[in-house]
Amino acid sequence: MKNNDPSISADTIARFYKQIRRIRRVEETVIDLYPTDKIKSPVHLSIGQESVSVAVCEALRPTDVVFGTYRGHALYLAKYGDMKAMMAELYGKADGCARGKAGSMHLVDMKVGMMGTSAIVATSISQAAGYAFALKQRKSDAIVACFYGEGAMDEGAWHETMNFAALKKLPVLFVCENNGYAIYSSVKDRMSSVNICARSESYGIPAARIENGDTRKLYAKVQSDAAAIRAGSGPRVIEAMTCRWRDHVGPGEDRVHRYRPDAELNAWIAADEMKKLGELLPATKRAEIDRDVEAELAAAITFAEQSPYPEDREIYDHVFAAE
Amino acid sequence: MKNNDPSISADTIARFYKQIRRIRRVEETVIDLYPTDKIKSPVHLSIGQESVSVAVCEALRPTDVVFGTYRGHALYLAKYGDMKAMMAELYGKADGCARGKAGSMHLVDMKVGMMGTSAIVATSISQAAGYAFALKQRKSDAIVACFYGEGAMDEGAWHETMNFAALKKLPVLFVCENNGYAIYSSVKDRMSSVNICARSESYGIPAARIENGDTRKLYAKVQSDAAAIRAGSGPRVIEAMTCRWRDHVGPGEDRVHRYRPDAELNAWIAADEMKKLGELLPATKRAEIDRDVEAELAAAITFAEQSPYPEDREIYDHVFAAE
Amino acid sequence: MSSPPSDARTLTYGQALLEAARQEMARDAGVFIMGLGVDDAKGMYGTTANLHKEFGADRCFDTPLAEDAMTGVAIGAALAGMRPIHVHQRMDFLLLCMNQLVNMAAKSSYMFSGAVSVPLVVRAIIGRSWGQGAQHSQAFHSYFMHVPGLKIFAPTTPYDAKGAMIAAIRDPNPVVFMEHRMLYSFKGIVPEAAYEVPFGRARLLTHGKHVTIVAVSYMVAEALRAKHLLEEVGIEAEVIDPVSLAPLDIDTIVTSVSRTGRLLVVDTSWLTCGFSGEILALALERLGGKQAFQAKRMGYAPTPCPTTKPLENVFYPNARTIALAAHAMVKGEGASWKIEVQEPREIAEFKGPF
Amino acid sequence: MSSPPSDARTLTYGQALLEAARQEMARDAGVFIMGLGVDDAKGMYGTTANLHKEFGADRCFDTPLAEDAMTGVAIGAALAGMRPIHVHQRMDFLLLCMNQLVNMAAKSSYMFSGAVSVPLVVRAIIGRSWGQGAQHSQAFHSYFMHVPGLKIFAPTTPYDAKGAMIAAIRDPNPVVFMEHRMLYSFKGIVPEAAYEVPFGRARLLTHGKHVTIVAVSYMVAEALRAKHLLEEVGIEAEVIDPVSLAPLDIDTIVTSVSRTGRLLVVDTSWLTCGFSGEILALALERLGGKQAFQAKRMGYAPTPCPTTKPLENVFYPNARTIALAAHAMVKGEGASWKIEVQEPREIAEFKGPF
Ligand SMILES: Cc1ncc(C[n+]2csc(CCOP(=O)(O)OP(=O)(O)O)c2C)c(N)n1
Ligand SMILES: Cc1ncc(C[n+]2csc(CCOP(=O)(O)OP(=O)(O)O)c2C)c(N)n1
Ligand SMILES: [Mg+2]
Ligand SMILES: [Mg+2]
Repeated sequence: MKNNDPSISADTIARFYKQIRRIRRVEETVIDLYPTDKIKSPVHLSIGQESVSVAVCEALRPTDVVFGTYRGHALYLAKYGDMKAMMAELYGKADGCARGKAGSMHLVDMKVGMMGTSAIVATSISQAAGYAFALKQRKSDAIVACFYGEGAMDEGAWHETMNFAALKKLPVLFVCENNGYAIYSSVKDRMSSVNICARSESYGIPAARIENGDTRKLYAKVQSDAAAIRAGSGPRVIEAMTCRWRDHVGPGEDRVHRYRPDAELNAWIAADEMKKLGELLPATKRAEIDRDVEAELAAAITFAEQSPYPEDREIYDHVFAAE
Repeated sequence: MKNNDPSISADTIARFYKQIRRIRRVEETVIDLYPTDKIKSPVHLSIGQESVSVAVCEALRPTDVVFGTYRGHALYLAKYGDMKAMMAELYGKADGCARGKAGSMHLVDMKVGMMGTSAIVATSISQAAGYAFALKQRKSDAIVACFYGEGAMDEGAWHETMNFAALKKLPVLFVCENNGYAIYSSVKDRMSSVNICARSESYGIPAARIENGDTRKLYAKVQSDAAAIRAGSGPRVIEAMTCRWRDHVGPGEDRVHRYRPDAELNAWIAADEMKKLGELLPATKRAEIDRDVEAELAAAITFAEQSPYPEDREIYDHVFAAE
Repeated sequence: MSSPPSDARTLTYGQALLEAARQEMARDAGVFIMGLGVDDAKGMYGTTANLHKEFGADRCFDTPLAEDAMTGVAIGAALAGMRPIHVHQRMDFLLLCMNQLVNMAAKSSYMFSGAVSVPLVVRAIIGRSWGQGAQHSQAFHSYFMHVPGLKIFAPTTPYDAKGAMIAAIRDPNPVVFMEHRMLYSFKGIVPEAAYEVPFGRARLLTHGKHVTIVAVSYMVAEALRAKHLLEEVGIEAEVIDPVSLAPLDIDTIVTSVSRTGRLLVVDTSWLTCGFSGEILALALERLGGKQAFQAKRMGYAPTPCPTTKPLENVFYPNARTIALAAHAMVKGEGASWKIEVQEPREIAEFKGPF
Repeated sequence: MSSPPSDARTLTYGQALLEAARQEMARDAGVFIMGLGVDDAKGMYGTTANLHKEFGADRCFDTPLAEDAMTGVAIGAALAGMRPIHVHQRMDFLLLCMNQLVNMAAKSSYMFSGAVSVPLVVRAIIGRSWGQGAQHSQAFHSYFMHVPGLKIFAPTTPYDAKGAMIAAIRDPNPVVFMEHRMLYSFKGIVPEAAYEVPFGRARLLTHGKHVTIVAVSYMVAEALRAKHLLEEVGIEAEVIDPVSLAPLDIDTIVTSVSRTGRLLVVDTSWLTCGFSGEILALALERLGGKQAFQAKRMGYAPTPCPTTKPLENVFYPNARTIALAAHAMVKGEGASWKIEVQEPREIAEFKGPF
C-alpha cells in the first residue's frame, strides 16, 4: 500500500500509526487486566475507533481544546494526555489524572487541553460551545473540537447547541463519531432519517461525512475546517464513520450480543486503519514504534501498580473549588 | 372582496368569520375588564393570531384532539370550548373549566378535545406526540394537532419530538404559529437560520409555510394534511405566519415596547383576517353573527360574574386522581 | 395484603419485576414499556426480557436517547388513557426530564381539576455496583417527594417488587418506581397470581426495643445485616422498610420510635433536604415536646460519588457503619466496638453487566 | 461585614442587583450576563437594564429558548475561566437544566479533583405575584441543597442582594442565586462601593425569647410582619434570615432555638424533603437528647399552586398564619387569637410586569 496523499508526510503517517497503536495497545492491555479486578471502573473501549481521535488531534494545535465522552481513552491519548496518569486513574490510584475520583469515564488532562469527560450522553456538547464562546470573546486563535457519538444527536441538547453555536459563529468543530449504534440500538431505529450531515446543515453549519475511518482524509478535512474556523467561519460538523469492535461497555467481545451482522464488523476489522498505516511505514520504523509503545505501556502499568490508593480523608477534597 | 376558492362554501366563510369574531371579542372584553382586577390571571392575548386556530380547527373533526400553549384563548374557542367556562376560569370562579385552578394559561375542555395547556414553552409538543402514539396504537382515525410558537423550536424538546414522531409515523399535525417573536426577542436573534420548514423537513417531515395568516389557504392545507395523516402518512408541519397585535402578556399595547418596526404591525393590522372574511359576507349575515357573538359574550360574562369562588377546602382536591 | 402468603415459589427481584410487567401487559392492552434498551438481549437486567417478542414491538420498544421528549410522549399516551412504563437505566438520567415529571405529570390532574389523569410508571434504577462514579450512582427520590402529585415506590424484596409494580401500573397517577442495581439478584418468595402491595404502608421487618432503623431500598439489606451484628452485643433493632415513600407511612415509624426512643435513618442518597431529614422532621413534629428521642441519619457522604473503590467504601453506609451508629446511639458515643464485616456478596462478586 | 454601614443611600432590591452586576462587569471583563430577555426594554425587572448598552452585546445578551444547552454554554465558558451569570425569569424553568446543574456543574470540581472549577451564577426568580399558577411560582432551593457542590444564596434585603451577588460572582463555584418577584420593590440602605456578603452567615434580625422563626426569601418579610403582630400579645420572636442556604449557618439557628425552645421554619416551597424539614432535622441532631424543643414548619400547601386568588391565599403562608402558628406554639393549640391582617402592599397593588 502507498501513501497517495502527497500533502501528508512520512513523519505524519508515522505519528498517526504510533498514536493509534498506543491507544490500541493500552486498551488491549485493559482487556487483559480486567479479569483481575484491578480496574474497578466500567470501561468503554474505543478499539476500532482510534483513527478518528488521532486524525482530529493531529490536525489540531496543542493549544486547542477537546471535549469528548465516557468513551474517552482514544481521545485522551490522541491529545497526548499522560498515559501513566490515565492508567493510574483506571486503577483508582492517587496518581491518576483525577486521583482516582474519575475513573475511565471522566478522564481529564488540562495540561494538554483534554477537558474532563461526562458519562451522561450529549452533556459536553453545549459546554464545548460555551468554551468556544469564551475563546471567541477573548479573541483567542484556539478552537474547540467536540466529539460525540451519533446517539448524542437524539438529545435535545444537541439541537439547542447547534443552533446557538451557529447563531454566534463559535469557533468549534463538532465531530460526530458515527459507529452506527448506541449500545445495541441501531441508528436506524432511533433517527427518523439517518441524515446526520443534512440535519447539521439545517442550522446553517457546513457538514461533511468521512467514510471508513480514513485517517488521512479525516486529517486533511480537519486541517481545512480548523483553518476556516480559526478565520471566523463559525462551526463545522464532521461525520466520521467508524466502528466499535468490542462490546459497548466492559472488556468483552461484541459479537456475542448478536445485534448486528457479523459481516459488518468483519469488514471494518479487515479495513483496520492501524494495519493500513503500519503498512505504509518501513518495517524497521514500525518495529521501532512498536517497541517504544510497549515500553511506554509497561512503564504506565508499573506506575499504576505502584501508585498508592488515595487516603480515605481525600473523599472530602474538591467538593468545592478553593478561591 | 370575493371568495375565490370554490371549494370553500359561503357557510364555511361565515363560520370562519364567526369563530374569529368570537375570539376577538372575548379578548377585547378581557382588555376592558383587566383594569378592574376581576381577572387575576396573566393573559397572553391572541388578537391578530385568531385565524390560525380557527382555520386548523375548522378543518379538523370534533373527535380530533388539540394541544396548545399558554396563549390559548383562540385555540380553546376555535375548538368550541365552552366560552362560559373559560370566562369563569379567567375570573377564578368555581364554574371555570378547571374550577379556578388553571387560569388563562391552562385552559382545558376535554369534551371538545381541547387538551390543557402549559405555561412552560414547548412542553406540550412531546405530549401531543404521545397522545398521537396512543391513537395509532388503538387504530383510531382521530389525529392530533399540536400548536406551538416559533420560540418553542429553540427548545430541545422540539427536536426530540420531531425525530420520534417521524420515526414512528405518528398521526400528528404540528402547527408552528410563527409570529416572529418570543416575548420581545426576534426569531432572527434566536435561530441561526430562520428556516422553520427546512428544519422540520430534516427529520423527514413534509412542511409548508402559509403566509399572511390566510384562513382559507390554511384551512385547505390542513384539510389535505389531515387526510394524509389519517391515511397513515405520519406527521406534517405547517408554519403559519401570523402576528400578535398586543403585548406578549397582559392587556397592553405592544408598540410601547418599541422592539419591532411599527410598519410591520401596521401591515398585519391592515390585512386583518376578520375584516377580510367579514367583507365576504352579506352585511345582514355579518350583523346577525355579530349580534350572536355579543349575546354569547354577554352571557359568558354574566355567568362568570355570578359564579362563586371555589371554597377554601377545594385547594386540596385533585392533587391525585381518584381510582 | 401485608405479608407474603405461604407459597414456596422463589424468584429474584428482577424476575419479580418481569413477571409483574408480563401479567399486567396481558391483563390490559393499554400497558406498554418504553426505554433505551428495553428490547435488547440484556432486557434491562432481565426485567423486560423478551416482552417485545411476547407482546409485539409496539408494546415494548427502544427509544431514541431523548429523556425529556420520551417522558412527554409517555405522559401524552397516559393522558389518552394508556398505561406507559418508562424505564431509565440510571436514575441520574431523570435530571433530563424533571420538567416533564415535575412541571407536567405531577400537576396535570390538579391544574385541570381532575379533567385528566396521568397513569404513568417511571422506573428508575440506582446504578451502584462499583466504579460508577459521580453520574451513575445517584438517587433522587427526595426530589419527587418534594412536589405534590407524584407517588413513589422503592421496594426492597422480590415480593414487594412485584406487588408494588402491579399497584403502580394500576394507579391512575404518575408513580416513580425506584429500583437498585444491587437488589436484582436477591431472591424471595413471590406468589404467581397478580397482587398489589399498597401505597402508604411500611413494613416492620424486625422487632426490637433499643433502636428504630428506617432504611431505603438497598440500605434495607444493609440494615438487616447490621441488625444481626447488633444482636451479638445485645442490641435489638427494629428495622423498617417504608416501601412506599409517597404516600409515606409515618405512623409505623413514629410508633416504633416512641417505643425505642432512638431513630436512625439510612438513605441511599445525601442527607440535606433528603428522605432521612424528612423522617427526622416528621418524628420531631409528632413527638416533639411530648417525648425526647435521639435521632441520627446516614446516607451518602457529602460529596459526589468517587470512582475508586477505597473512597467508594467511605461514600456509602454499610452494615458495619450502620451497626456502629446504632451502637453509639444505644451505648453512648464513647463506647467502643470492634467489628469486621465482609463486603456484601452482590458487590464483591459483581462482574457486570453495568 | 454583617451589618450595613451608616450610608444613607437607599436602593430597591432590584436596583441593588443591577448595581452589583454593573460593578462586577466593570471590574472583571470575564463577567457576562445571558438569559431570555436580559437585554430587552424591561431588563429583567430592571435588574439588567441597559447593561448591554454599557458593556456591549456580547456581555449582556438574549439567548434562544434553550435552558439546558444555555446552562451548558455557561458552564463551558466558566470552565474556560469566564464568570457567566445566567438569568431565569422563573425558577420553574430550572427543571429544564437540572442535568447540567446537578450532574455537571455541581460535580466538575470533584470529578476532576480540582483540575477545573465552575464560577457560575444562576439567577432564579420565584414568580409569585398573583395568578401565576402551578408552573410559574415554584422554588427549588431544596433540590440544590440536596447535592454537594452547589452554593445557594437567597437574600431578602437590598443590602444582602448586592453583597451576595458580588460574593456569588467572585466565588469560584456554581452558585444558585434565588430571588423573589415580590422583593424587587423593597427598599433599603445600600453602600455604593462594592462589598461581599459572606456565604454561610445567617442574620439574626430581631431578638426575642419565646420563639425562633427561620424564614426564607420573601417569607422573611412576612415573618417580620408576624413578629409585630406577636408583639401586641406579648410574644417575642427571634427572626432569622439564613441568607445563604448552602453553606448554611445552622449554629445561629440552633443557638437561638436552645434559647427559645421553639422553632418555626417558614419556607417559600413545600415542606416534604425541603429546607424547613432540614432545619428541623439539624436542630434535632444537635439538641436531641439534650433539650426538648417544639418544632413546626410552614410552607406551600401540599398541592400545586392554584391560580385563583382565594385558593392562592390559602396556598401561601402569610404574616397572619405565621403569627397564629407561633402563637399556638407559645400559648398552646387551644389558645384563640383573632387577628385581621391586610394583604401586603406589594401583592395587593401588583399590576405587572409579570
Ligand atoms: C442521557 C443518557 N442517556 C442514556 C445513557 C445510557 N447510555 C450510555 S452510552 C449510550 C449510547 C450512546 O451512543 P453514542 O452516542 O452513539 O456513543 P457510543 O457509545 O456509540 O460511542 C447510552 C444510551 C446515558 N449515559 N446518558
Ligand atoms: C421553558 C420556558 N422558557 C421561557 C419561558 C418564558 N416565556 C414565556 S412565553 C415566551 C415566548 C415564547 O415564544 P413563542 O414560542 O414564539 O410563543 P408566542 O409567545 O410568540 O406565542 C417565553 C420565553 C417559558 N414560559 N418557558
Ligand atoms: Mg454510537
Ligand atoms: Mg412567537
